[in-house]
Parts: sequence; structure tokens; C-alpha cells
Amino acid sequence: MKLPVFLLAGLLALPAAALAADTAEDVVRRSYPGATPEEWRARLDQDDVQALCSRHRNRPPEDVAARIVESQLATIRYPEDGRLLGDWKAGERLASIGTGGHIGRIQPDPPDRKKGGNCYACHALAKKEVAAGNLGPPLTGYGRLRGNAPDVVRHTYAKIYNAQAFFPCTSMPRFGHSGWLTPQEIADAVAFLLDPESPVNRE
Amino acid sequence: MDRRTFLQQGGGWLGTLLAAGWFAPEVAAQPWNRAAFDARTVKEALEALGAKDAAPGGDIVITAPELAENGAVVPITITSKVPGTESIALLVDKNPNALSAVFTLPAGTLPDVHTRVKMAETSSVVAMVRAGGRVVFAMKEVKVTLGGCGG
Amino acid sequence: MRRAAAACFGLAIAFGAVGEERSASEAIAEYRQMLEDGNPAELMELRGEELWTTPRGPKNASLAQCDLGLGPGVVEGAYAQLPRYFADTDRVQDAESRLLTCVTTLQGVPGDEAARGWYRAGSDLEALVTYVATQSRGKPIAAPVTHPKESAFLAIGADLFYRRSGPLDFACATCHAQDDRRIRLQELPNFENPESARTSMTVWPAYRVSQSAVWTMERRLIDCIRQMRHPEPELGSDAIVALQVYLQHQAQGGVMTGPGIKR
Amino acid sequence: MATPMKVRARSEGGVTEVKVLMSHPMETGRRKNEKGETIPALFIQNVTVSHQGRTVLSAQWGPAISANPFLSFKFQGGAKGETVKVTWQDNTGDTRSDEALIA
Repeated sequence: MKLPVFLLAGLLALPAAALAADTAEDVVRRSYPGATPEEWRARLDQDDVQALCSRHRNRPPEDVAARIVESQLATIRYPEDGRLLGDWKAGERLASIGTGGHIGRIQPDPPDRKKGGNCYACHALAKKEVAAGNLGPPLTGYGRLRGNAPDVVRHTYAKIYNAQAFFPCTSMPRFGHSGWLTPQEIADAVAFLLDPESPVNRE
Repeated sequence: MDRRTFLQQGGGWLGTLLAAGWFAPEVAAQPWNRAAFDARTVKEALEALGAKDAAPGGDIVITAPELAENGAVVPITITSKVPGTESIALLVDKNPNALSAVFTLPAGTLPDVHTRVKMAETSSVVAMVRAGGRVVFAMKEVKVTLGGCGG
Repeated sequence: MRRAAAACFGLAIAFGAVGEERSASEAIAEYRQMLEDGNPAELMELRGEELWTTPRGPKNASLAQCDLGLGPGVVEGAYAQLPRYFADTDRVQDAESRLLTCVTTLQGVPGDEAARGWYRAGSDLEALVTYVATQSRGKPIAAPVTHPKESAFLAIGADLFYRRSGPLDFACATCHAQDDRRIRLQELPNFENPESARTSMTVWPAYRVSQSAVWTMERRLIDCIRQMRHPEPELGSDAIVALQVYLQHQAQGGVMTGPGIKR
Repeated sequence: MATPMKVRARSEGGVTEVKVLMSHPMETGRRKNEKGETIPALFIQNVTVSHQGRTVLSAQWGPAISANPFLSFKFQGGAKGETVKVTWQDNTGDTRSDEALIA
């Protein structure tokens, strides 16, 4: 996934002095001797969006932000069967667990451990779940407020698939683009948000 | 460890002697009440403590957090204002084994003990007081949230 | 609400509002306050002092001559001024890496043996760092940024704090760069805000009730990095030390009250 | 267990307050280590506290008492310089005693 060339050129024209001295990348390179090549690729090497957001401290200037939105919108993939509204109960389970994908020696997960969406970590959802985070906006009553017309469903699906396509350098992971959640799981999360039966939309 | 088995077989007259503190402090401890600590529910534990007819009420204050950020360490203080308090027991209703501790208070020791218990989940904490042949208890709910970032 | 069976984290038990007028965070603050008297970290401190003073290792030497930056054997106030540059190793070191240098050089214990199982409850490093950190109680955080390598690590530490990578695009800044933010009920310090940085850095190392152990700052950071789904950096690696130079800089002036008590 | 207990006793207004921190894992026998093996039960069962040789508290504990247990209580009497002794014994028979002078 490459950004338009002219943006990349900007990256390469760093002043020589900055490259000579010890940089963060040099330090990262020598601080993870135990990481495998695959772990480097998937977990330490940065893609363009990660590199830009890091450099701009998650406050990208307008031109960079516009390019991030443009490049990330192009990554969104919808489920083959076209069903964007899945099972809200499965979505609720997904929102409630933050397991899966840990590596390392101290407390790794078994590779097949279910990857959770952990939505409650950052968002208020069902009113009755008081232990909800506030890193992200509250989503209680999300479906009640918006209804679930096709464009609302599609828009909600897209935001979960790749939040950077809407909020450049947001803290929210790109759940679909990274492959952390499958399109079907994202459809279940959409249902948890939009289905009238879901506790998100019931008092 | 023969010293430990000696203690455990000390039931019967030896148990009462031990309880009466006839020996040096280290040996005076009653044999560990396996039946009470193995009991699952509060009811079973009270029966094993010989407190089947424990009645609710009695002037007992349970000081505990309303919400414990983690069930591994929940600070509990039990203060009994029942005259002649001889022993205080601490139970957690929803724990796998309800009985957590039994404190025996000789004359001169204030009926006001503090310790920390593990709680498997939100549950009521039960304080049982034995005083002059009567057994009374009080309860208080402590909420437990398993905080953290979702792992 | 279904109880998830996840090992280290389960669903918070659904419960009514915690006392209508009080918020969950007030209730949690009261809970922590109840634990302050009798912090089990005092037991680790006792053991750490014993490890510091007892001759051990192939050279049968104690750590009494270990230089933590304020001169050989000076422990009081040393932790509050770490990480810093050390000429003998030509490296900027934090408490953990500096103690390991002393164990290997003064006591002759091979490096990998000295570090083995450092992250387990009851490890020597846990006890030593707890003892050393306790002797900085009441001292203001003042990690120096005068040596060129120290100032380089400050800039690098800041870059690492914002360095996003991995399947969830996480960096420290993802959670620790805004005021009054929470994950679930877990309040998050904001290291862009010095006052918030001070409330955090002045209580670590801290006894974590959920682990029944004191966690040093490296243990804390490495576990957070694990939760960001990054690989674990090496104990005492430049990345972990540089990050601490940045965090201490943000919290400079904060008066140490640790070891504290944490979830 | 090697690590000594931290025993603090302070007398004020004719009452001595005793605070004790004990170094003990208090394993329930239900926990598993990271390899999935069950960690065997290991917990303090009996605690006895004496003042100048007289028992002022005896307690029986189950595995639900938190790790590194903390205990505090008060008894009438006790003067500066007198001895308070704490003894615990766990389910494997391991035992430890520590003393402190009343401040």
C-alpha cells in the first residue's frame, strides 16, 4: 500500500545530520534482538500511515491528513455476500473481550486465541455496562439515533474496517485493513451498534 | 511433619485443652477447622463452625470498599459492638469456599479486626460474631470490577 | 452480562450505578486509599536491602560499592535521578540495567544468570529495585539531560512514545496523550501533561494487587508494550531506557512517594 | 519462607495496635501457571499473636486471605518496650515467628 510518490519524496529528503546521529529507528533496530523477521514485518516496521502519524504526533497537517484519508478509503473491503448487518449477540461478545494476538516470552497468547474487538475498552455502548472507557466517543443509542438505512450501515461498517479513512491518525485501530477482525466479525459489530434489539439501543 | 499431625489429631479433650491455652502460644492454636474451610456455602460453613442457629442482626460494623478495583485484595474491617465478643468469622458468599477467616479474641483484645481477602466476584461479605453463647451476623455487598485494559 | 473467561481480564460485573452520587473512579480512589496502610512492597524492600548488603556471587561481594549515579554505595535519592549516563559503561542506564551492571561487575554473576526470571514475582531484581526506589521517597524526580547521550535519548524517547506500529497501530500516545481518559475503569495518565505525568511516575515501582508483586518501571512498560501487540524489547535495552528518559523528563520535579499500590 | 514479617506495635492510651505484613503467596490451589500446570495450594492456616507470652489473638485462615497478608487489631494494655510475637503456620507445616518491641 504505497502513498502517492510525491509524498514519499518528502520523507527521503531528511537532513543528512538527522540520519547520522542515533535515531529512534536505530534504537528500535537494536532493542528487539528476540523478534523474528515475521514479527518485525507485522509488528515493528511502520507502514506509511503509521510513520506519518508518528512523525506528526497524531496531529497531521491538512494536506497529509487528506492524503491519509484518500489512501485509506481505497483499502476498504466489504463482505462477499454483501451482508453488512450481522448477529448483534456475536458483536456484543466481540466488543467485550480484549484477548488474542499477544506475543513475547512473558505472557504470550496461544496463536489460535480469539482476537477480540475490545470496543468497551474505549467506548460506552450498552447502558448497563458501567465499566466502559472514554478514549473514544460514547456510542450508547448509536442505532436509535441514526436508524439503520443502508447508507448508515455501510458507513458504520467502513469506519470500523478502517477508521483512518474518516479520522486521520485516530487512536482507533484499522480492524479490517489489518486483518485483526474479519469482514463477518465487523458486520456483527455493526449489528451490535445498529440492531434495534441490541442492548446498545435499548434502555 | 509429626508436630503438625500431632496438632491435627489433637481433637477431643486435647482440643479443649489447647483451646484453653494450656500450652505455650505456638501450640495453643486449635487444629485447623478443615470442615469449615472446605464448606462451600455460608450456611454449610456456619454449621461446621457450630453456628447453625446464627441470627441476622447484632451490632456489627463491616467497613469495606463499595467497589474493589480488583478482587485479589479487598480490605475488610469487622467491628463488633456485641458485648462479650469471643470470636469473629469473615465469609464471602460467592467465593468457592465461603469461609475466609476465624479470629479468636481472648479477654482484653478489642473486637475490631482488619485483614484483606480475595473475592471471586461481586458478593456479600458476611461477618459472624460469637458472644456469650449467642451467634449473630451482618452482611454487606462489595462490588468487584476486574479492571484493566482488556488484556 | 456473560462472564468472559479471558485469563487476565474478565467482564466487569454489570452492576447498578455505584452509589448514585459517587462515580466509579471516586469509589476506586477510596479503595486504593484503604490499602495504603501496610503496602506489601515493604516486604520486598526488606528483601532488597538484604540482597544489597549480603556478599554473594562468584566474587562473594555485596552491592555496597554499586554506583547508582550519586557515587559508590549512595542509594538515598539515586532512583529519582535515573536514567542517566554512566561513563564506565558509556551508556545511559535506568535502575534495572544499572543494578544488573553492579551484579555482574561487583559480584561476578554472568549477565544472563543475573537477568533470568527478572519479571517473575519474588525476583531479586524486583526486591533490589523496590529497596533502591524506596530510598528516593520524598525526593523530586530529576533525571539529568546534560550529557549528549542523555539529551539524544530524550528526543529518541519522545519519538518512541509516539511510534505507532503493529496490527492495532498502537503507540504509547494512543492511550497516554489526552487528559482524563480511561480504558474501561482504568484511568490513564497523560504524559503530554506534566502534572499527570508526575502523578504517575512518582508512584512507580508499585505493588500490583492483581499480580501480588511489585512491578518495576521496565516490567510495567514491557507489559504495556506486550498489550500493544508489539514484541517484547530486551531488559535494559536502549528503547526502554530512552522511553524512561522521556517519561521522567515529563514528570520532572514530581516528588517520589512510591512504592505505591496499583491494580 | 525466608523473608521476615513486618511487625509494628504501637501503644497509645492504654491500647496497643498491632499491624503485621506477612510474606506468603497464599496459593488457593486453583491457579495455573503459564504452562497450564495447577499451582498447588500453599496458604497460612494458623496465626497466633502473643504479648509477653500471653496470646492476644489466634486466627485460622483459608486460602481466600490475600497474598502477602496484612492483619491489624488492637488489645488493651501493653507498654513501650514490651514484646509482641507473631507466629504463622501454613498447610505444609512451614512456620515463621517474628517479634517487635512496642513503640
